[in-house]
Amino acid sequence: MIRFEPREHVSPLRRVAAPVVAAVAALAVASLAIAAAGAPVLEAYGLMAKGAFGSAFAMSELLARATPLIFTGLAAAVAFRAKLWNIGGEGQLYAGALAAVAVGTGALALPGPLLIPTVILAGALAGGLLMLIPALLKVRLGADEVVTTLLLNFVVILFVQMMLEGPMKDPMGMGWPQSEPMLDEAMLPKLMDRMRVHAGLILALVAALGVHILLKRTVWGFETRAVGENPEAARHAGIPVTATFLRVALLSGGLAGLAGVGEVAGLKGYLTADLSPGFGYAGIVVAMLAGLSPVGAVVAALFIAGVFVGADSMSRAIGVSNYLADLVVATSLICVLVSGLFVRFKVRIVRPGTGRGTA
Amino acid sequence: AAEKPLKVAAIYTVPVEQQWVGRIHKALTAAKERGDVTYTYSENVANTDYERVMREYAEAGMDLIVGEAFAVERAARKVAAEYPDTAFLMGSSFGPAKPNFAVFDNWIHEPSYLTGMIAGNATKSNIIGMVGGYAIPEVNRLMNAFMEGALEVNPDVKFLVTFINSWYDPPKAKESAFAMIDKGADILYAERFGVSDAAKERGILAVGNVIDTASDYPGTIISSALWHMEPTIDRVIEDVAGGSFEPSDYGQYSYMSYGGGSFVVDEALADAASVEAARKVEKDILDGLFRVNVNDAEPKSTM
Amino acid sequence: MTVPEEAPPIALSLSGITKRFGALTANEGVDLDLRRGEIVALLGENGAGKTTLMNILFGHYVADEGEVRVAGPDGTLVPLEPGSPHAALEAGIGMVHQHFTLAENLTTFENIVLGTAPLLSARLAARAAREKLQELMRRSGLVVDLDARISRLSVGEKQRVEILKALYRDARVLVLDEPTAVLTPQESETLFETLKALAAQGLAIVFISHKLAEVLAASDRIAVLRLGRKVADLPAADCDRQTLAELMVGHQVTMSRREPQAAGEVLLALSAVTCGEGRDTVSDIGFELRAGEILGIAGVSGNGQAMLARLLSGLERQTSGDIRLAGREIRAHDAADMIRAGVARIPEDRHRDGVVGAMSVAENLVIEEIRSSRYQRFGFLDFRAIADRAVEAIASYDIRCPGGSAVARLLSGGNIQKIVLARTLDASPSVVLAAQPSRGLDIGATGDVHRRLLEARGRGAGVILISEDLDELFALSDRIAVIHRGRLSPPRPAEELDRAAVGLMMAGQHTEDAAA
Amino acid sequence: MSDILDILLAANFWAAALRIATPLIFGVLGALICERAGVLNLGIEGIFTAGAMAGWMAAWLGAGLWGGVLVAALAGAAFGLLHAILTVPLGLSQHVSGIGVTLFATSLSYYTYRTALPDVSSPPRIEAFQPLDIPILSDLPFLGPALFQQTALTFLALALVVAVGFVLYRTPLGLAIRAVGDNPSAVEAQGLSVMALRMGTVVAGSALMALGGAFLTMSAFDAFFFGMVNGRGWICIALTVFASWRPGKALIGALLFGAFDAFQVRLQTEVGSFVPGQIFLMLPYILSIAALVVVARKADYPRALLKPYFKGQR
Ligand SMILES: Nc1ncnc2c1ncn2[C@@H]1O[C@H](COP(=O)(O)OP(=O)(O)OP(=O)(O)O)[C@@H](O)[C@H]1O
Ligand SMILES: Nc1ncnc2c1ncn2[C@@H]1O[C@H](COP(=O)(O)OP(=O)(O)OP(=O)(O)O)[C@@H](O)[C@H]1O
Ligand SMILES: [Mg+2]
Ligand SMILES: [Mg+2]
Repeated sequence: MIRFEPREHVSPLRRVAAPVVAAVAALAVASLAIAAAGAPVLEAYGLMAKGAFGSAFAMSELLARATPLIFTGLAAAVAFRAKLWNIGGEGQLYAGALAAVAVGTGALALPGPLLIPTVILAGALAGGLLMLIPALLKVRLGADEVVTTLLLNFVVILFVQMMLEGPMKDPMGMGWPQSEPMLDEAMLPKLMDRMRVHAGLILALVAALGVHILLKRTVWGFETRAVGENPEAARHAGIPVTATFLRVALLSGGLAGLAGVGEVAGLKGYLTADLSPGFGYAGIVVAMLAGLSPVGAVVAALFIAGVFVGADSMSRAIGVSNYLADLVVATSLICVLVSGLFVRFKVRIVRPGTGRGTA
Repeated sequence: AAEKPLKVAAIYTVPVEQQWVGRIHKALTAAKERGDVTYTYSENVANTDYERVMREYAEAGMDLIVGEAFAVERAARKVAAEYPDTAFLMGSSFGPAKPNFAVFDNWIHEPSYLTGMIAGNATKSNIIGMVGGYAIPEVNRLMNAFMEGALEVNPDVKFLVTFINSWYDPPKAKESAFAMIDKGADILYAERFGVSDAAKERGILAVGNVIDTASDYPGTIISSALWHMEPTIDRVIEDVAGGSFEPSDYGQYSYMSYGGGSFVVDEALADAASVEAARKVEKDILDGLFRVNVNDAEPKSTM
Repeated sequence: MTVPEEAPPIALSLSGITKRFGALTANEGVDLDLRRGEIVALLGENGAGKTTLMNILFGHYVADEGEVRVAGPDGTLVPLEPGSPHAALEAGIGMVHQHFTLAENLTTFENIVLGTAPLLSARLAARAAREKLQELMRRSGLVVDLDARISRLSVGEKQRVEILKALYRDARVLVLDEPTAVLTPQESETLFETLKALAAQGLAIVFISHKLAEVLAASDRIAVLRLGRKVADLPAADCDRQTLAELMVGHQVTMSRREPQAAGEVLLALSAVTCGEGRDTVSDIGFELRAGEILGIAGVSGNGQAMLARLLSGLERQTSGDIRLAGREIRAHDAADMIRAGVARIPEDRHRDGVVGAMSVAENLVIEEIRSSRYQRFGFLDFRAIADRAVEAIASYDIRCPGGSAVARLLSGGNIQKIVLARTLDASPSVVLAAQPSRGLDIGATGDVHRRLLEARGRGAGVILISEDLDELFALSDRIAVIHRGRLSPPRPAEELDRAAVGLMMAGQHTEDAAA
Repeated sequence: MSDILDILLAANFWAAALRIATPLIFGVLGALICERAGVLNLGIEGIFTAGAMAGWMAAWLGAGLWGGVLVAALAGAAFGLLHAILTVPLGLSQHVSGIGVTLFATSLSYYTYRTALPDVSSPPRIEAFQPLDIPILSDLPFLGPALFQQTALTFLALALVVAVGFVLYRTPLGLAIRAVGDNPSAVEAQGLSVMALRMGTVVAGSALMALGGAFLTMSAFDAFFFGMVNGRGWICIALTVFASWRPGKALIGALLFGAFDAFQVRLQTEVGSFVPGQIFLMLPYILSIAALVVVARKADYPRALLKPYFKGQR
């Protein structure tokens, strides 16, 4: 029998050691895969570190990839705090991107300084309003939001395809289903010359800080936590449960929408239907790795981005299939999850019949 | 073989099993086996990652990078400009760019037209079903050429067109094909994996596209429009190795006259007269006497 | 009394049981023997370790030290495998838990046979099981509808299902953890009659209760736990209420008395109020609540008092009728409106409605007023004010917890109730709605609740006390009304009523007949 | 209008609906029993992929078709075990573990496939399951043609609906599974192991899901492709709620979804030139949401879903 007992005290050493042990364990598991492909294992890890941190370019790539993950991670963290299971980050991301492009390709003749905020706002609003649909279906009609948000992802992506093949298709795109390019004035500035990391990162960090303050220090956050932990007691204590759910939905969807804004207005400059390689879903992982903490989400997003970018680069350098990158991310995720448990709990193995635990 | 093989990398946004990319992969693998090049590739690269992968290969000192810029035109051109010592050959709907951005595409509308002629003659129900992945120019133009060829020999023929909105869903492509068979189609234009399977299962004919699958579906593939990337690849390798690489449009090497496209027909399945007619047009094309129209508009059902 | 030859054999023996949860020692060196045919009551304050001891006995917990031994078929005591409810069941131990362990989505029958057949057998042997159950129900008098879904049963019925579960497995030892906490007096009486009959058939029974009257009436022997240690183990005949109370809390207990006091103006008036449809609703009820009085509402649970409490808590709205609060009509109200109007609401289910378990004691203390300028500025929380409030409330209500930042879920029921009392009563409400306020609480905590309610009355508040406990109702109420099938009898001065009359009204006898 | 009626009345249409529904039936049955036991299994999308790859690979390596089906089930069970360990004894978030398992199973399947077959330019084929011609059934009017176009795996799926229903509602095991998803302490108090029940159910459910994947590569098609699962797993999660966790309704839900999809394919060829194709592709999802809203009120959640259970913890 295995038993878990919560620790009263979590030593700082253990807190630091756990993720390190997890990372080592993950790499050990991944080395099986590398060895199976007949590639040198040790060299691979050096190359992986180099691919993630080895140069300004690598760092920029890491940060650029972490940016959308921070947003979608925050989106999931906020919603999950209220036990609103928003699995629809992917769709909200596309909604945000679509709105950003709709505004940013010249639909509004705004002066430069106003254009960027408008693009950002439009994207956030689109994501938020999209999430409002499942939230309303939940509070008004009792429809399970796991399912509705999940299904809306497919609907939204199809809608994006429809727009890209129809009204929003770039007439200069040689028939490819893609939007017109955003105006240069609507693009988020780059943070480093010739590098991809862009001002969306700053926005993401500010958002993380904002969400942190919101949840920890405001009445709003207090009410969100109360509703998430016990909606019955919250309602009994006079907290507007429905309004809280809707607010959370708007915020969560808005954050996911911002991920889309960053991708089109920070990186790509135009919209295609394959904008996101699953950032919306990865956001859930980010949020849970972070224990739903906004600041933790930044760390988790950097971690996941670093592992992916490093492993992807490494797979090329040693000449194994680049599906290895996702595999390394997955094993890291699982190992980190398990290690987090060992931080919070003592594991006792109880032999049946003795009644005595051994630590 | 050259004394020092050229370092070539390819970046694909889909797995190498995908027909289109498979042809590039095949040509590069052949060049590698000849010893002309060293060849590495990354497949299924997401658009967001495309730019990073390009830069990584460029940084790694590749002589030539082959890929597809379709959804990443801007980024791809920007990266290329920053690595002037590397040659880029990218699938693109746009033109080449200085100093080092050459383009290509699968211009096999000519053999597609010819397969259309075969199909137009072969259909008895006068209904041809066409299942595509996405309605993008690369697909549309081949479908349109095929339809034109069929209408040329048989003005009564009607088309059913469906896009399954996926490059990779053979079961779905198969279902779409079944639906067309149920509606009376007796020849299928097999743009995607899965369509010929439906044809084989129901005992009707199919027209192949890009790759030759006749041996996988014996008695089913009446004719195919094949794409051969070897002329393009061999040409660009020669140019880069010889120092004569120019950012030009390599698209022409996919034309039949360069051997980049070819038309095959199963003479056991097609009747002799229609084969003869198609062969005649084929010769005209090769002699430059006949030009097949290029039409990128989305094809629509005509019934 | 103690003639060794005649004492029945020991059915179960706990020796030297010690159990720690981190720094907390829940049980320490507890010995307890249980003989066949004997009914033993286990007493102790909230948190004294009663449930923990029983959970060790049943294998939910593993003791850190000590041993449990059970009589085998031949009567010899053999050690019980620790940490295995399966082994406990096999050894003939049945347990009725403090919180029901029933799957609500299954029927009574399914809950009872759950786990009794090998999992991989192809079919449920339903016919034989039903016959055995019919026979059991006849013999024990515990009658339930075998094919009803558990979610449709009343608490009393659920309690019966729990006991049937144990009997169905031919239990030789039956453990009941606070079986009467949610039962009506009548139901409790029936239950104890049943238990006595079962004991007479040789079953050894141990039960936990906070109600001294029933402990004295029903048990043969009484064991008292204090702070995890057994402090007494006496024949019931040698005990009285006062000694038991002192054994439990370690000092003398005085219960508050209600002093006569003139009622003031009408604070709350309901007339012809109807609310909800189906089970547990109220229809066409009316009463007036005056300042400085306690209006007791008696009734068997499930007769609409939960709905009445929800209505006055702002969780439901009346479908028809008038509610006037301090003369003002209340219609589309919600909980926040009721709080603003000065209604203190003590919910019936304190774990579900009273506190957000995952939040801290401090946060739970301010949750109703979180939007008031006392605890926030421009939407930002004033942590200092919140912490100060916690310090003050913890001191004045004697909330036993490590501090304001402790997580509320980990507190005992009595202390959770004190959080609710502190946050609702300290706002000087004009109306107090107390729904089953002492359910599950020990004598000490119950005394605290009563004192606070009387204080509120003394201050001039009107108190509505919804309770099934007639002792409590008569001790506190100025007037008493009875709710039955959603209808409320006209309130009458407590002095004009007696327990028997109210009991009959609760059972549905006409008010006039009963009062006469 | 009459065109639409023609479509709906054709036996071929219903044959297609059943074919499209088959992988969903496997998936939804698997998801359903996991959730009945209180564990949400978002690993389904990856388990589909693993089943598709492993089953096909085994058959390709010569294990035979049924050997492949078995291997697929075992692969599903293995990933199910991983999810079970993470969520049951370790009590980790079921959402995140599920998504982690999806990522892990998918990437491991792809990596294995590519490492085993580095140089394929056209995916290798196997001899897939062929439609069965069942003597009497095939001759029935309407039903015959709809059924006789199906392969053995479709019949297996239909049989499993009955089997899962039987186990859930007629056996002691099913009773325990339903109970553990509602109130684990009820199960524990009756001497059963919550952990064993939940883990066993998740493993079994995951094996069922993998059969859905195997159907794709061994019956609907005869080769493995990257990305060919294409969201089918997620749809099963939605269908589970739609079905109120009942096997019979799950079959109906899967069939409805299959019918929407088959209808959409046919309608596209009818009116495709006037309406963007995506509208039809959206149809199944939107109608599923609408259906969910209609049934939601009555939905009877397994109350312990998503809640980890630790023995002896308050
Ligand atoms: N236990 C719960 N778990 C999940 N969702 C819940 C729960 N309780 C309530 N909800 C959701 O919250 C919704 C809002 O409830 P309700 O309308 O009673 O809140 P309220 O406080 O009255 O809100 P408002 O007055 O602002 O409309 C419910 O319809 C339901 O969907
Ligand atoms: N699983 C647990 N983890 C930590 N502490 C626990 C646990 N179970 C019980 N305790 C603590 O052990 C002590 C004894 O609890 P127990 O439930 O046995 O009390 P009790 O006598 O049954 O009280 P009540 O009359 O309220 O039911 C309490 O302080 C309680 O908080
Ligand atoms: Mg207790
Ligand atoms: Mg409301």
